[in-house]
Amino acid sequence: MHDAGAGVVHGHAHQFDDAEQQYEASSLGMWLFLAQEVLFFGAVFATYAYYSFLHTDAFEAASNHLSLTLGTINTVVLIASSLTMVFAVHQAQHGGKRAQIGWLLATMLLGTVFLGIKAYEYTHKFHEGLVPGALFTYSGPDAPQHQLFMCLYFVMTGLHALHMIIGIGILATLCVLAQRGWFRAGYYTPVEMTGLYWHFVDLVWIFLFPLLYLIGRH
Amino acid sequence: MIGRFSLFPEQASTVAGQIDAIYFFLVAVSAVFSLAIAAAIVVFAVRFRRSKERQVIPTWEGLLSLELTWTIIPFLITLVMFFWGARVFITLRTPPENALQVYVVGKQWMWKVQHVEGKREINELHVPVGRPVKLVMTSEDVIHSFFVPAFRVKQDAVPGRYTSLWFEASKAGEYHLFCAEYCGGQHSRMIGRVIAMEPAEFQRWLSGSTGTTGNPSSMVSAGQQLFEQLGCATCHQENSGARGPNLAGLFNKQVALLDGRSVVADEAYLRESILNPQAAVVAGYQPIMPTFKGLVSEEGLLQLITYIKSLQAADAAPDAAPAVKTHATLQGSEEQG
Amino acid sequence: MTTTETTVSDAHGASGVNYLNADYGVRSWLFTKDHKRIGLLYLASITIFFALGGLAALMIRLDLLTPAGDLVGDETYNKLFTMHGVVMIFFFLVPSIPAVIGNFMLPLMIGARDLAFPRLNLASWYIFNLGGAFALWSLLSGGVDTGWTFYTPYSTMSSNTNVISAAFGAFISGFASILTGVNFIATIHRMRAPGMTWGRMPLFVWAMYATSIIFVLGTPVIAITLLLMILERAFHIGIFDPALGGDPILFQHLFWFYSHPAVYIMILPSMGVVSEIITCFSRNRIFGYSFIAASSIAIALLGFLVWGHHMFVSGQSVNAGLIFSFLSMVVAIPSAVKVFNWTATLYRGSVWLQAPMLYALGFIGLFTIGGLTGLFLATLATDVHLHDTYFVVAHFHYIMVGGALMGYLGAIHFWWPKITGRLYPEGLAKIAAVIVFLGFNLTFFPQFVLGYLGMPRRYHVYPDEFQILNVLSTAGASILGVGYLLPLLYLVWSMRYGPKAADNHWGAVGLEWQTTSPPPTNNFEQTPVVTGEPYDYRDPVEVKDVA
Amino acid sequence: MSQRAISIRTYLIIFAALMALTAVTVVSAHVDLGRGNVVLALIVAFTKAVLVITYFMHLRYGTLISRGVLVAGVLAVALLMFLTIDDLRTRDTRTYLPFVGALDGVRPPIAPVPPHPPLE
Repeated sequence: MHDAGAGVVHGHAHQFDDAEQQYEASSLGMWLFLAQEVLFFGAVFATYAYYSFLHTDAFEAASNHLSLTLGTINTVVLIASSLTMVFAVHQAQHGGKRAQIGWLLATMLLGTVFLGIKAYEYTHKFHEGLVPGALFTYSGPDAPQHQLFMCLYFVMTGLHALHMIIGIGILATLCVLAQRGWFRAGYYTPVEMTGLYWHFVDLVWIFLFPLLYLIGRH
Repeated sequence: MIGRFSLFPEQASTVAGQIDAIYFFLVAVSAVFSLAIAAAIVVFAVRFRRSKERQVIPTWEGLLSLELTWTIIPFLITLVMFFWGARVFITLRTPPENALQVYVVGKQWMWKVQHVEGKREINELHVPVGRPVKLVMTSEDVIHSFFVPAFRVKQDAVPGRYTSLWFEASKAGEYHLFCAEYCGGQHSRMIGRVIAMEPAEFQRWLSGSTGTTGNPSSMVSAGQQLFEQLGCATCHQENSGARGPNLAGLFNKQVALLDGRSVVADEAYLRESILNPQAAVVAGYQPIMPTFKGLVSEEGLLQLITYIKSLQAADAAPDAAPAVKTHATLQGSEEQG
Repeated sequence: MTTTETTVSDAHGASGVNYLNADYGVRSWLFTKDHKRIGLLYLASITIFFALGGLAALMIRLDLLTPAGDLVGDETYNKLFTMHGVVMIFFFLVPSIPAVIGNFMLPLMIGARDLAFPRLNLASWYIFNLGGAFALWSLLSGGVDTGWTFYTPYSTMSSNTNVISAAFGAFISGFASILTGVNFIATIHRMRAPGMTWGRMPLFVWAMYATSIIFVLGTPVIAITLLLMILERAFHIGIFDPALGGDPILFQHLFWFYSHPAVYIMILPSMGVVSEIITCFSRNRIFGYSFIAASSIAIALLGFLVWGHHMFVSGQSVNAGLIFSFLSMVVAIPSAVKVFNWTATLYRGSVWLQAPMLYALGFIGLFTIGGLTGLFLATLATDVHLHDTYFVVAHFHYIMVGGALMGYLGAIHFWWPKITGRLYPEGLAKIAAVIVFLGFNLTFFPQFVLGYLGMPRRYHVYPDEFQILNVLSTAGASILGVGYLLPLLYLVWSMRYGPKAADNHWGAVGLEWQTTSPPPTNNFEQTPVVTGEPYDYRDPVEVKDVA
Repeated sequence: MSQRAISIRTYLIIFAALMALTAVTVVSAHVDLGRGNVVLALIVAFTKAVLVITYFMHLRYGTLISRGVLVAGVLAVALLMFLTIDDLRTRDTRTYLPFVGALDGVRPPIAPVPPHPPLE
């Protein structure tokens, strides 16, 4: 959605009557895309909810495989990246080109930190023999359900990480465009749309964290 | 009956009549509405056909009262369908307590049936007339579906759980048994027969043993009957294109195996090949023979071996090891895609 | 009457510059941002897929001539019906009207110069073809034999055909429809011509809006379902594997949560087309405009509530069965309301039985039968007997082939003068429509009888007593095949040799008929202003007889 | 572009609120409330989500249709979850007996066939 309707750099695309209509259309298009993403992650959450209803105790026990501290740090990192993203959009609104690029880079940095922690967690699971499939060596009680939990863990956090990587890619292109002066006070739609996308990815993690990490702690 | 063309299936179970009644009600409603719509279209198309001189004055573009009528009336009709269907469905899904229990296991492309008294069948189910029968079903691999059109009953056999289905045969006879959930290569061959018998006859069948072990001729005939019943004939045929090695004249012959060994086909080899076919696969054949351990009693094993020993080579067929099959007719289900 | 200030250029499209001759060369087509050209690109892609799926259908019907199925072996038959299912549903029916007629006509009908996101529209076509390439690859390298439903555990643990590339093809083509859905909703909301309130929008636009709701809310769920299935098959992890406590029935829930609304994706556009054709060819205002528009939205929203009626015998609970059966009854009502309103539109009109009208009336007749037989499958007791039999096959073919495909052919014929500026041969088109109608009924009506007799679907070998009805069905299929070949021939012929079409050949009142045929690249010289209501055929527009 | 900028101060307040809610959810996870834990976690997650959507994503000034689209998405997910779990919850043991962790007394009568030991 990052190139939505930005046909002509400073005016508006030929199919729109004015810039306001273009902005409204881009915003609605982005919200539609996010609704579709809600369903995309929603289906995986539904699978998780179904199985946690079927194997409640096993899933709570399996949740203890995950390290709570890393999960909490990641949540803080991601909410902070949402804050820096909001500042970037704020600066774009007010035409502060240098500050805007600075906040965009900060957001990318926090995103990379998040992915780094995630990568560390994955390798840690790999060494513990918790990766589902052939490498699954955990043989405690309810081992099959633990493998099922780990399947869902990797699918959900993997999808989320993939969206993070795409988000960082878009942020990088935004930095380049901002550097070339594409955006000014009157026209900053791509920055705001990327902001919406980034906040959505943060929202997914806000739901992922309690459902995966916190269910077995009591 | 099986094999006779008819436009309507037999009613052979107590619930068949009720389901057919709902079916005819639905057919009647559909016929009325379809014909009414078709007639209206034809009449309007002819009566109001386009003609040069007539000035077209559209008079009305909507009548709320008409819209409400053709919303509420169809809804009431569908409510009748729903409640009637639901009532019969609930009776279909609550097995009576005194039902005769039979276990059914769906396995890729055969139905394995086991009566509580220990009698086992493949692709066949003998049931008494007039007494409810409850099938407790599961599947060893993929989803299958136990479907007897004449009884109007169907239930999926899902791996990893039991599902159950009940019916009460009301008419003696032989009826089709189909697998209704797509389950792979020979989904359409996973069929069989449900034989409803009078209770006395059923008791005799249930307790009757499959031939005495005493005299060999009855052993050979019992063996042959078991050979057919267990489905061995489908693979071990005379023609060269068969999926299983040809058994005629096999006894006491040298057999070349897939792993290079070569053994003499004695009783132990035959017994082992029946119980654990993977242990000694003949060269040039796919290891697809299912194990019959637990499906054939010791007595049945002896009858089968006696029958195989009685098969003479048809003629002086060269006993060289059969050429390796270039094109496996039945794709080996072992290699993963 | 929509009074528009556009001065209809007197050069009737022939010598004037239009979207077809504005630019030449392969680059101008492959990198076009013009919604009209993208519509034609989609037309080309889905025609190829339709031919592929149709070929598979013919092979299946020929093989079923004999109870022993002598034409092809078991595995090949399974691969044939899977290809027929996957190609016809994911690569023809779902995109057919929205991506071809919707892309072309939506901006014209609401007086816009183009869709909201032209580049996304082109990306959608490329993504669709990428998905198609994966599906073709799975076909060429040996085919897939899981059925278009990909049920686990067969698709993940037992089938050794290339399931992954076929499922990945369907996964990618899903994103093409999501982009189309996003594009349509944004365009309808933000880019309507001045004066075109929601109450003055053509009913085809309402249908596109309802379809796009399902595109956006339904397609991601099938994307995830196929992704989970692919992951389970590729890495042998057990998401739906019963041994790990997984549940194959959950796969069915997720699959049908999209796949039932998907059948409404396939039928709603055709309903929109029929509303346009019925009003134009009976010169009459639509009967119950607000009821038809509301019905489209109701079908789209209620369509999400009913998916469980595919699983009455699959181990789903009795309680859930009751809920889904009741909701399935409710969803049938809006469709019935539409059929009654269309029939009422013919009353006191001036019915002109041209080819598009024949397809529209055929649609109403066959869709009525299709809809009513759906009630057999929504009613719990009869569905236990009828599930997974040929009754179901007949039901959904009456909806998809009798309904969606007839609507698609009607749309192609109705807007052909506008799209190409040429006229197709009317006489031949009427003959083809009748052939299609007769061939269709002969193919699928016997299957209702077969279904109640208990012949299961997807059977390569069947008992002898079903042979007569299968032979009838195959005979019908060959007639249907001829019926579909004719339009392909004379429409392609008419592109070059057809007589020139006037701007408003049928004398219709939609905004798309106010501009030239074929329309200029920017659709309108000036944006039209809509003042009247959509189907106002009050004063008779003299209609030139076809030469 | 209609100026709808939200002040920096508001953003910081929202950020602080999100941090606090995260702390709450992590701490409350260690307290055993039985089923209450999941409910509380979801409530907190939803409040955080509402905060992010209204302030960070400017839906506060968004159009009606944008809000409607988001609500439709959430409702569709809720519908999917509700009806699938309702099906699972009401499966009647007479027609559906899961092997895994099912009634321990029921030993599957048809024992899965163990491979026959090779004849010595």
